Amino acid sequence: LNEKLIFEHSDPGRKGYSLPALDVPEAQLPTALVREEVAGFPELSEVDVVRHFTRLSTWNYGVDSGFYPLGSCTMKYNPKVNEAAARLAGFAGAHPLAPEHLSQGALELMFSLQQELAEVSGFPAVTLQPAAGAHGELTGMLIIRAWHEAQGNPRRKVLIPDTAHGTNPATAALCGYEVVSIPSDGVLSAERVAELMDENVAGLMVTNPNTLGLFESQIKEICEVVHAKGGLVYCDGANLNALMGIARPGDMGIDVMHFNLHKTFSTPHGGGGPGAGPVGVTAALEPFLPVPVVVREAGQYRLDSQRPQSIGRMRAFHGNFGILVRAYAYIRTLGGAGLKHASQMAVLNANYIRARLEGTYHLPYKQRSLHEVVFSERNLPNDCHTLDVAKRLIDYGYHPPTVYFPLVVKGAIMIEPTETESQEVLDEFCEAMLAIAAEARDNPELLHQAPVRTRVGRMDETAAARNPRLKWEG
Amino acid sequence: LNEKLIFEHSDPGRKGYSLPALDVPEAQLPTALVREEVAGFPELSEVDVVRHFTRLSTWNYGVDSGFYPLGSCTMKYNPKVNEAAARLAGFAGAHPLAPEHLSQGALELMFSLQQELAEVSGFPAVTLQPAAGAHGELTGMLIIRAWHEAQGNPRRKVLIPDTAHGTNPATAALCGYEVVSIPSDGVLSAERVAELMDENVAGLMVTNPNTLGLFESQIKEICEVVHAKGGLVYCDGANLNALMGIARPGDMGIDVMHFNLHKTFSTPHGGGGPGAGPVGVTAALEPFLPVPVVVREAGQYRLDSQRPQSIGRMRAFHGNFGILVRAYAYIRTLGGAGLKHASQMAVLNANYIRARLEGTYHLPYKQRSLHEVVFSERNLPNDCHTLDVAKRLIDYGYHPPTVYFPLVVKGAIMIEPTETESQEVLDEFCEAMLAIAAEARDNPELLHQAPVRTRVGRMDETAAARNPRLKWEG
Amino acid sequence: MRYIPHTQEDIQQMLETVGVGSLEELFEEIPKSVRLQRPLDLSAPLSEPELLRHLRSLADRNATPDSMPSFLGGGAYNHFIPAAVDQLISRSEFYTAYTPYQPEISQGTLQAIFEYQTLVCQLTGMDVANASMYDGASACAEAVLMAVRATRRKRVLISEALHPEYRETVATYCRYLDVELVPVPFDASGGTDMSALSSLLDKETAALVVGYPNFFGVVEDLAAQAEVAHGLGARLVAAVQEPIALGLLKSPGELGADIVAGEGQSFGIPVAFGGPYLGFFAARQKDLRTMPGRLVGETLDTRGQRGFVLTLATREQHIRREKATSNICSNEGLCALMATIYLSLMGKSGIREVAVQNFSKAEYAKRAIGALQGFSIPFAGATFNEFVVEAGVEAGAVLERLERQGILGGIALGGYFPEMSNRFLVCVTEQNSRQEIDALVAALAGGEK
Amino acid sequence: MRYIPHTQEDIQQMLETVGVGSLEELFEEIPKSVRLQRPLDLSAPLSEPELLRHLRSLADRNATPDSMPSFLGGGAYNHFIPAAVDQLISRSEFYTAYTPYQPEISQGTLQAIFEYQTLVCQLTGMDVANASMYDGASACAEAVLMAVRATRRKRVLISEALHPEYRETVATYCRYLDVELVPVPFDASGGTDMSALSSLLDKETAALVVGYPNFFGVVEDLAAQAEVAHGLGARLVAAVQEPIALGLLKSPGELGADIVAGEGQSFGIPVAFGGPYLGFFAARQKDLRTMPGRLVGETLDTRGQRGFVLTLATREQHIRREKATSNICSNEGLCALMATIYLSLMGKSGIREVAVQNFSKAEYAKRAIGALQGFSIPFAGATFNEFVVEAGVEAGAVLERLERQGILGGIALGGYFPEMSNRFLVCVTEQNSRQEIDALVAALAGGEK
Repeated sequence: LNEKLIFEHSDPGRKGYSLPALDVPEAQLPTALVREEVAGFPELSEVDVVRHFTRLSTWNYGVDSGFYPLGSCTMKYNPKVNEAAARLAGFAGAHPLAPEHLSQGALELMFSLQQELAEVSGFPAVTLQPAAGAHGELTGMLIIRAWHEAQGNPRRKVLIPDTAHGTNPATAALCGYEVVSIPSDGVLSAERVAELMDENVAGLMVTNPNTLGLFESQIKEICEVVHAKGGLVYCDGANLNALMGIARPGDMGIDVMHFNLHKTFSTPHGGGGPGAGPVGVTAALEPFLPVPVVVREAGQYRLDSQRPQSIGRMRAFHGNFGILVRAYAYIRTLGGAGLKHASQMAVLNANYIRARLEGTYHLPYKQRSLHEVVFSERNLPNDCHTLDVAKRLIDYGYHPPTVYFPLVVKGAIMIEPTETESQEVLDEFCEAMLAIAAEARDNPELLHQAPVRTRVGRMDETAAARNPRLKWEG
Repeated sequence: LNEKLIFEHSDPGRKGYSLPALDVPEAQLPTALVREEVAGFPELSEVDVVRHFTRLSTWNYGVDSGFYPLGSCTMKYNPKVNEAAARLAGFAGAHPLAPEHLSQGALELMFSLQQELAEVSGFPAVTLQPAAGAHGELTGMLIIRAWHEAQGNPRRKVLIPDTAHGTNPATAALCGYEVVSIPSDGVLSAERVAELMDENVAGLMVTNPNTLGLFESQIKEICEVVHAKGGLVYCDGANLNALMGIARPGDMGIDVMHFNLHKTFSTPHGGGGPGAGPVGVTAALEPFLPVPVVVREAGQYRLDSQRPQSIGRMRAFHGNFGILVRAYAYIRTLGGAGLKHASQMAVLNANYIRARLEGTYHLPYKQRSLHEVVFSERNLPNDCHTLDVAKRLIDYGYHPPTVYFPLVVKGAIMIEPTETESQEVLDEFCEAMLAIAAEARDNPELLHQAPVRTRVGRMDETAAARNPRLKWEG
Repeated sequence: MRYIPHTQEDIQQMLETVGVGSLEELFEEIPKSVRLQRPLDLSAPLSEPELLRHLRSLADRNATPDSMPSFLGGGAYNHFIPAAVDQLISRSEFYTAYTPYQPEISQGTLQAIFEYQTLVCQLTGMDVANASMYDGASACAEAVLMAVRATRRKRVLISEALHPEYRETVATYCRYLDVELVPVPFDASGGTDMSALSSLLDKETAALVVGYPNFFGVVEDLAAQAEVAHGLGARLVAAVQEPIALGLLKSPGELGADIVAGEGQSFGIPVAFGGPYLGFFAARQKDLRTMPGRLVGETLDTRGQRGFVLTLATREQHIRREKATSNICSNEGLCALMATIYLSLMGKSGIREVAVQNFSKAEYAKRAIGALQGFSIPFAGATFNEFVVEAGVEAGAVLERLERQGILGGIALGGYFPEMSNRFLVCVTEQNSRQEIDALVAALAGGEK
Repeated sequence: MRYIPHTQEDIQQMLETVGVGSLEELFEEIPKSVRLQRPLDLSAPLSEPELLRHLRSLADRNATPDSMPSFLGGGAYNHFIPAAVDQLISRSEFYTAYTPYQPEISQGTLQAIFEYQTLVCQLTGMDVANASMYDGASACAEAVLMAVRATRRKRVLISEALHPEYRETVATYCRYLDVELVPVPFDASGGTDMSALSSLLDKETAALVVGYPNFFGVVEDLAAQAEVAHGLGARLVAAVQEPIALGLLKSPGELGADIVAGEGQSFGIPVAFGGPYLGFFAARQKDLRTMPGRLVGETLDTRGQRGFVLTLATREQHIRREKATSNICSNEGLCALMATIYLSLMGKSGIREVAVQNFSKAEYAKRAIGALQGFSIPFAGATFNEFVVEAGVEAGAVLERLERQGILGGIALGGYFPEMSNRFLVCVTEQNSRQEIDALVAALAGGEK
């Protein structure tokens, strides 16, 4: 069924709110400061609003709707108790500028989470302030730059493999660095890095496991190469879900890493945030962390802002606290052995999908996969492409994998199942993938026309970009 | 998409729960008392369970999904704040047998709700104990019988108009009464009642407005007729939504009435309960109310069970308290004028639908409609019947009206819009009804094959009843 | 008013379409003589924030296990409810829907009820279960009426160890139906007295009703009771007030019960001052057509797909009217869904584990209290998660003392059994930590502080 | 583990299919030298009930407006959140979805963002708005970078009356980009000093950034500032830390702002100790292609139906990499949805009414406090729902005294402005009753109890 825009439901005089009667005299602002009513604002009853958003929700697909193998996004199950936890009145109602002695519960939770993330990652110091992965990247790269500045030379360039997320180069640019792209062959070789590494290079940004789902097996040597020339190594922690309890970036020689709590630590993605992107650093970099940092002194927790070498503040207040609560709840629920088990099952699931599909879909890189597996469109016949497979999967009831990324694989199909999916779910998904491959051979129109079971078909994205309509105009 | 039964998702060894470790020694029951594991019980992870019920929910249609004009069911909007209210820890966690001085909030709420329902209905005394409308009916008719018993003669018969809900005769039977059906011509005449009323008749059960949406305009005379012969009048309060602030059953001569909090007072229907069916009675009948009754003494509230003439207890504890909280919240939100406005708009909406459809659909009774309007299938051509119209409405995105009830109308289509629907919604619905009437004329197959947009088509109900499969057998 | 969308302009337009000049005119069929001539005398409306503040202030005046450790049971139990339950039942497609009369757009509710019926059968060991009833007490009353229908007999034996509020409810339902209710005493075990039972049971007896476990927490000997009852053609009705017990105890079906009626509140439903709860009801195949309540059955649709419908409605009031097996119409659908979700999460091992925890913790408490000077455990029978304590002094005074120390120690039995004024009922669930139990024992031992 | 469905048997079967002998073998590409050789040293796992108890005990150690009347604002505001907001965002189709890359199964999120963009434009008086940013401070920093891009100038004037944490964030973002940040002082009105501004603005200036209302709650003269800025080709950035004000104040767009960046927390999002919040961002059509952040646009599908897609992605990092307008990827989608629902409920009259209530209550408090012996209102400018109080003595001591009387009276300004150690910021919203305000005033007047 169709659903109009909220503005199209509006009727003058309708109300969806109630407020107590004003219990003080109504005051008057100077007229010059006062606006007219907000033109175009909707006017609806509560039931109108509830139905509108309820209906809109039915056009969406979430992890609770079904399998969501979006590569690099770690769409694991979002535990329900964590939602309840974040809504506890003492968390949801705590003001960020309340006195510290009246915020001890919140501060203790943050301090504990810092410690736990430190233990999982092998970094001695962690900031919880960044609001998202890319925000964490920016924080981390600013720290690297600040460290270089403190050494007296900020340097000019940053090395980034061609498999990296687009946020990596964008972040380096925001720190005033030139980006040097490293062509990789699935994984990065220390040799290749050594060729590019010199005293003009501030550092290297890697993702490990990388976006092909492969472990950067020379990571230790690579870090040594970078360090030898006075550089630092940044790790994009998007794929930490492969490594918990198995290996720690801090032990590999990496200097800075961000976490995606909305990936590895099961906080919901919210249709595009809010997430949280804490950053872990080596002891040498700790003085550069953004302020404030939560510290414990004599059993009391406080916010420390007196850090002269800090890069400063990345946002107002202390971080996406509501997300931190969920991640903390997740870690406390699984414990150390549970986190390791999660990573093991995530990797097992990815390898299981790989084993079942490898004969049918083309696998460009043959190294052992970790938490995700990347196929290419090479084996698809009859002008069927990755996009067609993705859209056809929708008709089978699945969210498509990530497609056309990483860029180094032509028509990449990047599948990350996560550990919360059962063998049955993976089997059904693999059967759908195999059926689609058969359809591509025998009945390619099914792919080209897909999806047909959704409320809308494929969108004219070109028209959208050519003549942007970015708001309702009445 | 299909969704298996929960048992079909099960896999031995999977878990969806967690409990703290047992912190006392594990005790042993005598082996003879101990069962084997519960054969057939499902074994699933939390995500399996969450997805299962999330998917099942998408096959349902609720008030939040759209217009739900189910006649006689008063499917009004269920306010969201009331849901939050019922979940407050101090309500959800209060034990029914906790000491009264530690339950004052709950008892005050119940006492206040008793008073409010008394004011709305015109009955001086109200019990909140019954769990549903039919339970309230039973409570009310037991009170009537108990009163007659106290007068020395229980009498034998109860008069019930042919428009009544099936619960009315079933309830009378449960009180040991024979049912005498009164043929009515839309409304009941005092004359007709007088013909049937004698000293063997314990009373009359009426619904007002009745199930045709018509006000029983001779109600006062009818009550007088019944009273004159020593009988009592019971009112089925299912349709109270037409009358709030406009007329009170207690002022009409009625002796007993039940309320449907899940109709008139906006508590959600829950897919078939829980509801609540409080009962209001005249002062003469108050001693017969079920125990316990909430009373106020010296500013304190307590549960009074010392009532020797009481019919006894209708269930354990004090009523569907969680539902009472929602109804109380509703009444406190609307206040007296708001309740009257709700009834006015409910009646306006029903009359608006009537006005728009009357030329096309056959209207068997011409009196002014109140909160609902009943059409018949008489004008439908091409072997199209009420059922076909109902199913076709589903394809248009609506829940069908109540059909084939009341029994006195052949192929009844009973539409109750309630006050929470806007003119726009009613217009769109009426246009759908008119379009369906046109389809019946021009393309009747569309009706006969409907619904086509749902996950399942029409069901083989005959087979279901002939060879009942009432559980999963593996 | 945020719940009513009509603007003044809407109202004018609609009145015109209807063809009346005013709202008043819509009510012209209501005689002036019965019209209310004044405004309703109710409190002024509250805005949403005011309402919440007011309700919070009421809610805060009730004790809860979070504010005060509690050992209250007696038919309403403090069990942990996984967060997933509330989040799933809060989906509006479930909670704002009506009874699933239109199966094409109600398969969610219907399939869930079908699953619920199956779970109830598995747990009780019975053949068929209905879609729910109001609560344990009224389900028990319906069971008695069903036994009367099925046997065409009018005499029913009721154990005095059955929950007193269940007994009262049965009495109310039977009041005018010419059914004779005969109490059967309990013995020193706290279970139904078998010799009294044997002497009271006769060929006119429709049913024997016992609690399993009973009000004293005692596990009745259902097998022996079934044997006696069946020997004389009577039905055995097992009333289960604490169904967590069925995770550990032999099922009533296995032991010979003919009807199992119980309270499902323990399965994911808050205690909520006594409701809404969940009456569950199961029976033997042979009695199917005399069962009360809604039933969901499996069938096929026109496209050959599996689906579910309300079925066997010819037993029900909206078809059979005064000849129906019950007058029940709406039941406790959403509570049945809560139980279905809860049991799906707990599953085979969870229902066992939670039962073992309840039993073990209650045993721990029972032994410790039984060993205290001045207290004893008067009943010898095996118990599940509740047990009776004999205090030697007035139980009310003991409980008040505990209350002053911040503990809700149990339910005084004198109100239900005048001869038991020195006794109280203690319930221990998986929610009571050892620390809480130890505190209770210490408080009992310590006397007034 | 209830979140991981694998049974031992599943694992064995899957390992066989994969063709490895053990789980360890799956990780063979990870060199031994970087493997963790010990278990992670984390606390033992908690069951769901233990977890909730633990978290409740932490939560209970934070003050909230329910436990203590609060006059804290400063960028995080205690406004009423209608219950419908949380219930709608709790629909898992919304909150468990990812960024809407696949429009065919993401129309819910996409249409809601399109509505959000529209609401932001209407409220700010601007042409285009993005799909959200992290918070007000980071949105403000992005606005500065955008102004730098759009003007190709590197000098930015920042009002010292802008929220200090916004200023710090802007500084961090600009740190290594060769942007010169020049502070502009405020005057006795509490607003940006216009004469200082005129002298500091030059032809190299990319932008002027002011708060609207500013950190002191003062309503800046945007029109005058726009005139000066535009005269020299600079952009005016209005940073809105309290957007409820926009229900009453002239929109920044109407007054000439070129970019509006703000904090949307006030629109239905809990204060939650500082996050997650909602950065909103709006600009002029002419600057569209230099805007940061996601954009949703309207288009048609293959069947000719209206639908929505992410668009103009060529500005973004996943396409443009180091040449992108920002590195932002995931934003605050669910918070944008909360704001959309909140504003839909409040609507045209609600946003005005709540703004009037905030303003009127704050004025009531301001006048009462200003009239007290020993206190004064140091800034003369019109304020919205916050104002600065001059105590004559150390503000921290005054606030501690209020705290002992159960009131969170405001935010001490000495930490942000060393010269203001005697001043504090008081915020009054529609949630503060007159009674609370009177209590605050009385407590201030009363001195130490």
